[in-house]
Amino acid sequence: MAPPGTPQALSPDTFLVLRFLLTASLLFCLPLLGIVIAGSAASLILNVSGRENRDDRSLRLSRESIEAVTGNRWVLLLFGILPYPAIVYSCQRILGGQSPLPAFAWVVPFGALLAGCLLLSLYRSAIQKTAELPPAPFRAGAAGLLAMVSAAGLLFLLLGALVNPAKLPLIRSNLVFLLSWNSLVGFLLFLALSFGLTGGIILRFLARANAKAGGRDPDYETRVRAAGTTLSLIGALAVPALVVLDLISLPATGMSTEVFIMAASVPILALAVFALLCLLPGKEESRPGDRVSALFVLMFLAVILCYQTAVANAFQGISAPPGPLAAETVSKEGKAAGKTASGDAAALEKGKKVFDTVCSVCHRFDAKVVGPPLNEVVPKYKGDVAKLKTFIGNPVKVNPAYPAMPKPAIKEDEVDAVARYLLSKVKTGK
Amino acid sequence: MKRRDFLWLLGVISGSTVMSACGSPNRSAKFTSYLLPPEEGIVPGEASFHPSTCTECPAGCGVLARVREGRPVKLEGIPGHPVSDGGLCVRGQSSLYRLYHPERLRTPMARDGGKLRPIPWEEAFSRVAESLKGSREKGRKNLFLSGRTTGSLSRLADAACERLGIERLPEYEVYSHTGVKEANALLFGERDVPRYRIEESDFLLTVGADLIETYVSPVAYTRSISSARAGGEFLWYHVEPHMSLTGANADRRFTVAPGAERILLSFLLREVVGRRTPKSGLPGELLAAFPETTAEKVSRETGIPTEAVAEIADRLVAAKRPLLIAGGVGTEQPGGLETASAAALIQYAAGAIPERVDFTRSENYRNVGTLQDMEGMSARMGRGEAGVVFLFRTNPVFSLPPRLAFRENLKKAQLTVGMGEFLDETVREADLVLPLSHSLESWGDVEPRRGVVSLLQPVLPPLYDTLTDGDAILSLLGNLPGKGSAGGYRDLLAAAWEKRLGEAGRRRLLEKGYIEETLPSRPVSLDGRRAANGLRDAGPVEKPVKPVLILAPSIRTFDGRSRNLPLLSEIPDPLTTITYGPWISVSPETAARAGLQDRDGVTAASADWKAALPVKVQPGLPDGVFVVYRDALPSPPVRTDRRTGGAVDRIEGVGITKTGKKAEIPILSGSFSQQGRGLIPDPVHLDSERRHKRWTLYPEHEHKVYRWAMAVDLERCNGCAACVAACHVENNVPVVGAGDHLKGREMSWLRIEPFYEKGEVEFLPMLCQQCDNAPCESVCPVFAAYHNPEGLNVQVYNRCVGTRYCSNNCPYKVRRFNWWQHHWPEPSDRMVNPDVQVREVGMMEKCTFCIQRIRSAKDKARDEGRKVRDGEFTTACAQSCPTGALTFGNMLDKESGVYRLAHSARAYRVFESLGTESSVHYLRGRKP
Amino acid sequence: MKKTLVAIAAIGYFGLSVLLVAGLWYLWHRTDPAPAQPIAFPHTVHAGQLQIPCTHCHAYADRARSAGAPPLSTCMGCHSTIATEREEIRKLTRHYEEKRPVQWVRVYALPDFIYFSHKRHIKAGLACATCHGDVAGMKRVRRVNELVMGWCVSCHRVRGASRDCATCHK
Amino acid sequence: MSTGEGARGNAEKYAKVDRDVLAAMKRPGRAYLAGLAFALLLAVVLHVLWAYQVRSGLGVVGKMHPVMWALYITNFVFWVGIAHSGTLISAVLFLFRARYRTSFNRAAEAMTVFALMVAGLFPLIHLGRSWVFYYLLPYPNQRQLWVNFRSPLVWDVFAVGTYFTVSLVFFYVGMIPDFAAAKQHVLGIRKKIYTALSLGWQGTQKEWRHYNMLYLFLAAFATPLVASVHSVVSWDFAMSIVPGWHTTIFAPYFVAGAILSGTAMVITLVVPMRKYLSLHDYITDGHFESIAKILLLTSLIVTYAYIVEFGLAWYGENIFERETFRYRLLGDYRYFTWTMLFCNSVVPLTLFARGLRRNTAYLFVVSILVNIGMWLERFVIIVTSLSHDYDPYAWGLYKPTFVCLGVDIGSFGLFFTLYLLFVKNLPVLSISEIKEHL
Repeated sequence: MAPPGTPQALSPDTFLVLRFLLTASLLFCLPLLGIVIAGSAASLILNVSGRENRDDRSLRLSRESIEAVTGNRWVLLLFGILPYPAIVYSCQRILGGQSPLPAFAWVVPFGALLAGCLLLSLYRSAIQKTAELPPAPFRAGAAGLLAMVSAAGLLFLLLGALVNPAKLPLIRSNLVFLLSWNSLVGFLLFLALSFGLTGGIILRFLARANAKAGGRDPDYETRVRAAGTTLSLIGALAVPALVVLDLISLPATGMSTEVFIMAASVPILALAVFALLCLLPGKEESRPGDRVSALFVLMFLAVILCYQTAVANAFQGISAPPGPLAAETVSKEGKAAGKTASGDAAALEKGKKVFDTVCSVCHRFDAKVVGPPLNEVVPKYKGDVAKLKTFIGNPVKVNPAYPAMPKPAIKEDEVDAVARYLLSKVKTGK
Repeated sequence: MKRRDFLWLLGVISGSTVMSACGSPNRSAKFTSYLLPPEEGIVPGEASFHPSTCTECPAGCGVLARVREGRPVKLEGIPGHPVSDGGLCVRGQSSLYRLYHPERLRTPMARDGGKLRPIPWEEAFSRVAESLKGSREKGRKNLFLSGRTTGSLSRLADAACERLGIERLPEYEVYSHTGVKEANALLFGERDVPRYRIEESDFLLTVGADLIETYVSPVAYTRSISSARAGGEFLWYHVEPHMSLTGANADRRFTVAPGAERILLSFLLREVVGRRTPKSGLPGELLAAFPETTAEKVSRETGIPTEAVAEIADRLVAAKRPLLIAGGVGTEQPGGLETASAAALIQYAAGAIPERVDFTRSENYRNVGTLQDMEGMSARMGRGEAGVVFLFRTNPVFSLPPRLAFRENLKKAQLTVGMGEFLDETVREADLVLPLSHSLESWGDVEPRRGVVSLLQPVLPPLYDTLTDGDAILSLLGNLPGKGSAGGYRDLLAAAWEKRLGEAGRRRLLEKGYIEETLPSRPVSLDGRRAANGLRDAGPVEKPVKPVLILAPSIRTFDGRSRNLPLLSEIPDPLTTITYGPWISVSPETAARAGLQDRDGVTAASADWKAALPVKVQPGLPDGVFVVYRDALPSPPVRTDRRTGGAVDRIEGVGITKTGKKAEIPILSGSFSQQGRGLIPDPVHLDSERRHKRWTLYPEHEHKVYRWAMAVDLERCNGCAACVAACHVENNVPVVGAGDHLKGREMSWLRIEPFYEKGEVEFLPMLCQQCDNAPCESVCPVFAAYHNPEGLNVQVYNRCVGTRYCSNNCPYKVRRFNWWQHHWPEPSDRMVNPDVQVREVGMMEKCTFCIQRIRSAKDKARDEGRKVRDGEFTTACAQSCPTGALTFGNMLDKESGVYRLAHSARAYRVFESLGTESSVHYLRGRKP
Repeated sequence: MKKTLVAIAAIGYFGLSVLLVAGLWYLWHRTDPAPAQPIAFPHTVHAGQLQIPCTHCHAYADRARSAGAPPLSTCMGCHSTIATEREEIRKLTRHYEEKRPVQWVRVYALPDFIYFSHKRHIKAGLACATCHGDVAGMKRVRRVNELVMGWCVSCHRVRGASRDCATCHK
Repeated sequence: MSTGEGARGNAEKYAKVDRDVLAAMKRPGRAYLAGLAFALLLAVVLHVLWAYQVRSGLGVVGKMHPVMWALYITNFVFWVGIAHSGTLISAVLFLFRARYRTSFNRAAEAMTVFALMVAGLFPLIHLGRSWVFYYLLPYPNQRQLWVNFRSPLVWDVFAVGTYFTVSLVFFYVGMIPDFAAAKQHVLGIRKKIYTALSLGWQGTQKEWRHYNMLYLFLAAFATPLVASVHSVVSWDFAMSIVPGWHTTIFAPYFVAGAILSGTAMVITLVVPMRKYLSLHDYITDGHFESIAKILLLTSLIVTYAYIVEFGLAWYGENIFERETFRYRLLGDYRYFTWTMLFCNSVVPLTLFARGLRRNTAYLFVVSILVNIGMWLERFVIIVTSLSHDYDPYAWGLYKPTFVCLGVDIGSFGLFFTLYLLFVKNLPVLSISEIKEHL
């Protein structure tokens, strides 16, 4: 009955589980993905400029940043990539058993992620050997970055579909409809957050810069501070605007007050970051890195929760209802009419009509609804039309288990017709 | 907050997108559930039709009221109705504006201290009762004056007056047709207007009778003329002293010197009697009253060329089934008696009675009195003989000449009770104002023609605290019935119908809205002596003093009673295309002599009267004759024709002088000439030789199931503008008022363009041509104008951003732009058709062949699993057209009427050479 | 000095964005998808447990353009005897006796320039739930689809229904 | 003299150029401020009136059935036309290596950009429902609707958009070295801004090489736009079937007209600029003479176009066309038509006289007249054609109201506001090029 693409019935608790699974895995996946993208990007740029104007500090920073963001590659794999299947699984289920996308649409991002990781690790090992990078590994790094970005992009297309289930049938008919303003905005938001976070992480080098053997290196410190601050500021300034755009582009069905509250919290956090970096006095001494990155992680959290609430709202109420549908009842009537067309068909027809319009509200033949199932009570009359008519005509409370039956607003002949109909139905057995 | 206001606050564009992201503004609207299920057959949101009768003028045409959510939103003629047979005139179409008029009386009012104050009904009637008593004691006479009433109401009024000792005066109508009635009384002893069966005749000569505008029953005559024409051999000559819409539509029109009609007719009479076979025995002494003349002399007197006079005579003599109708400006004038009698005698002599001139089903004007009667009444009131004076649905103060001093004399009455719908000139003078319900709120019946009963039934509960005519009169008798229809007059009616028509008849009346009884035929006999004496005693006819100003009846306002309907002032007068404001029509010669142009202000003055009016130069108007429509002059100084008692509907010895001031009157037409552009080509295919194979860059539209098209028969179209009114009401086309009209910003989707070529005027209905290669579509940047699969140029109002390029590029200039946000003043917003969007400010709008009707017809057809049948439905304009000039249908259906017409040799399309491939086909020229 | 300026600018910027969020919330909230009704009618009971077919109360859904709200007499048909003691039912009875029709709050509303016919959609075999969602499962009816043009067009596109503008635009 | 001296001499010259040109950017005088205030006032008037119009509906402007376009579109075309000579002078003359260009190009380019800004405003103002203007933009939306690419109005959106982008870039790129020069002469926040704008320009050989390459490329890229953009604008009319609009000559006719009006406007702007900023050494009468020649040439082309138009109407047997042009010459708007012919075709002929060409005062007057004439040309084309088209019944007369007049004047205010700000804040002459040509 449900049209192609509307999600199949999904028991609420399964849905709940899926939602939180999705959220959790995103919480792992996205930040890591983000810092890998932003960090490697930063590293690549620094590397170029460093080589251009013979500046080994930038080269050092470039090395350290890529090291930092890729960290231990196993960690990266574990948290950045392994959650992916979980995401896919939950998306699949939420989108109604069969996914709106062909399989490759799921595989490609995964492949991209893996490839990205490998290429970046190549780049990383190369840069660890020598700062004067030969073109090949550098290109590898760039390719890796590209792969990562595209993977993230595809991921956000999926999320876009998640918050707007009304579009699913369209998407099935034509993949172009996967594009949505929301996913674009979401992706930009993701990038902004990632850059901010990476900035925070780079700022954390300050500590290391001084801990290094050979005393502190002020030039390097300034360079780090410059790079880190720039990145986090970009993030902090971009985020609020993007959040507003995000709310505009989210479909109204996904909205709820919670969504707005969480969205509102993001700019405030961003303001905190800004204050840390530009306004608070004596920042020269302080080590803002940790706090900045913490704040950005919080923003990530808020945004992701925002999304998962939106998904929840969007899917609320959308799922094939258990109750009978108009169209179905119509067809049912058709069939039934076919069955009882015998004997004094006219009378029975009329009786059936009355039954369906008046009685059927409270009575089923084989089920206890408001009134008792007719298959139990009607036989008591043993085919005595008159008796049944008198009851229907002005009913009295018989069974304490049920509320008293109201006097139906039907005419004498209709009472007669419906009585005959009932007896015929019950006698002949349903 | 509406998006526009938001923008206004910002003053700049930004931000509107944010608003647009959110749902529609009326989201938080309430919706109500009935208490009880609506009765069978009525489905909320679907229209239902209820028969009733139009009371805008005395003609009594049948109307079907389309009702949505309990309020009538459109009136249409009842097909098969003995009077109108499905047609409805411009006034009838507009009469909804009367029902929903903001200025309607809402409660009874009484005058204390000069001001009118609301009072409850009970008090009103008690006042009436006591002052009735009082006047009886004082020995004063109580008077009851009403407009023309027929059927049960008239009888009830008589009964009531009888009971209460009130004298019921002859009814007062401006167009009382006294001349005709008196003549018939004189000759045949029938003081009434007969029914003319034009459809039976093969030659029609009309003398002054404005059949199309107001004469007795315009829709009926219009229909029968067009059916006569459809019959083939039919000729219609018209003789009139001025220029009227009727004249414009006759096959030939002759302008006769004012007052000289009788000379022409007496000549014709002798011709007919002398030459027509079989000879008809006409008493000699009677014939003697009509002096022997020759065509030459007649020509000299009347100003009609000799050969023309001869031709008319020959036609009249030769025709198999001739018919002559004299009336209107032809008979309501000095010498009208002779004119009418001569006409009647010609009818008699030509054997038109009783086949074509039928006194059996005469038009029920017996009770209508004359101007003389009004003089009497005014005089009596002046002498203080009047007690309580009832003024029931009549407005003499507006239309009576000042010399009667009617208004002043009213004051001398003990109590004046004004009963009507509006606070018009007369009701304003009354001491007691009793508001009456509109006929669409009332039970009742009318008998416009003897033997024809037409139903009045309420299609909505009364909007205000008003009483229906019947209930009001009943309440005068003291028993105040429950409001609305329960009890009172309704039961009385039921009984009356039962008695008169029988049970079956009553039911048929209720369901069909009319019923036509079979009447015993009344033979008429000519009493020669009495007639001859009568004519002799009438005395000599004084010669008219030229120049003459004729108070012509207007198709838009009848005798002025409809002038307060907003829509009617919005629709241009067919001949002059003037919408708002009075004007005086001047003949081209006079204008040339006085150096007058359109809009020049002049003062028209006679011995005892003067008025300042702007000029409209009217081609076809004879020199020395001016025309002002009746509604333009309140209380005009008309004389009483002592010989008939009727009014002389003209002012003699009128001179005009230029004031030099220009007056702003909206003349909608930019040019009364076709400028040689062949909009109405002659011969039909003016540019057919210029037609050649066109090729287009775009693929041809393919129309699968439907291709809607329209055929307009210019021979049938008489410019009566009923279609325009129908379109206005059906499509929620706003009434924008004089200000915008002066800027040329009228909104009507359908207009009728008069073009004057060599003294003849032809009418061209211009609506959206639904072009196949529509210039408007290709230029719209947002696809608001686009071509739909059924060949319509749909305008998606809500997509329109208002670049107005489409209108620039439309060669027919049929697109209308919403310069303002238009409002329907409460309560007229209730007549808005819910099936059509009310366009917002800044949108372009236009005709789409009543797409809402197409939609519902298709919906119905789909339920029944078939295609829409030809003639199953039609557009509002085509439906209302009394002449059947408009035919709408599916071009892909080879059997459809529109297909046949569009492929006839008479068919052409306007600006064919532009290659717009329009789907409105015009038909011109008589059938080959 | 310079710093305060920067501070003000910053607070201005971030504050503005917060305000915008609030504004959007207001706009969204004005069209609450699950409004409170004058009488808290539980579809969960009637359509859910009792499984009364939609068309029993919304009688015109398959016959006319508007599905129509049930006349109170329909409600009273049962509730003259059933659950009469409940507060909501009392409200209903009061309405019925005082002949005051109930003013329900619209959940789904189309702008008046749109022509929409329930009949056509039901006859095309659409289930009520396709657009209105699982009403039987909602204690208070909630709008599950914003009736925006894109949504309508999508379905028409997928099902190959007419996409002529004049099909829906008056 | 020794190269050293020569070098020193050059250095002095360069220094002088910097001083003189950048002197323009010193603290403004009273006259300037007064002018700016006045222009600003007019600009505000424009917005107030626009708001009023949005509030109460388009009825407040004089437009009517059948004249649905009038002053607003007139102004749109007018301003787009003004924009043209900017590109012509800077790009085309650059390609032709016309040396006198250097005195005008910066002013002309600025004029282009600002004129386009103003022009871009009018299509929005003239919309009946400007609050849904975004229906006109082709972007993927939930309605799944696109714009009608068959409609000339959509072409406009693209044409003007492209043109604006390109001329803006061209304008900016031309100024980069000058910013670098300027930043040494100013202090405070302006210094910061110029530094940022100069994109760290150092004037190394490498930079100059790249720079010239880019500039040449941009010039080559902008040149065809001169022809294309105004052709597209002209098609707004030529693509319709309105008699008086529907002619093939419109594209070249409009382009010529545009250049004519644009050149005139350049003179109108530069004459006072030169006087007020005392740049006589850099903008000489000779330069003006050359510009005047362009003016003369284009005016001749436009005159030719007029003749062709009327000629076609005369010889063609199309009654609609004929009536339209008869109406133009003898109808209700005849005064406008004759003024237009006088200003655009007769007055410029006087420039055959060399003396007049070198007389800046006279040129100034002529340029004003030509501006008026060209504005009238657009008005006449639009209004007369519309008020007398096919169906005689629908003929009508258009009268403007204070709203549209106010908005039009306001648009001038907006333009001059921008221009005056430019004069004080950016180098009004291309310093680097002047140095080149020293």
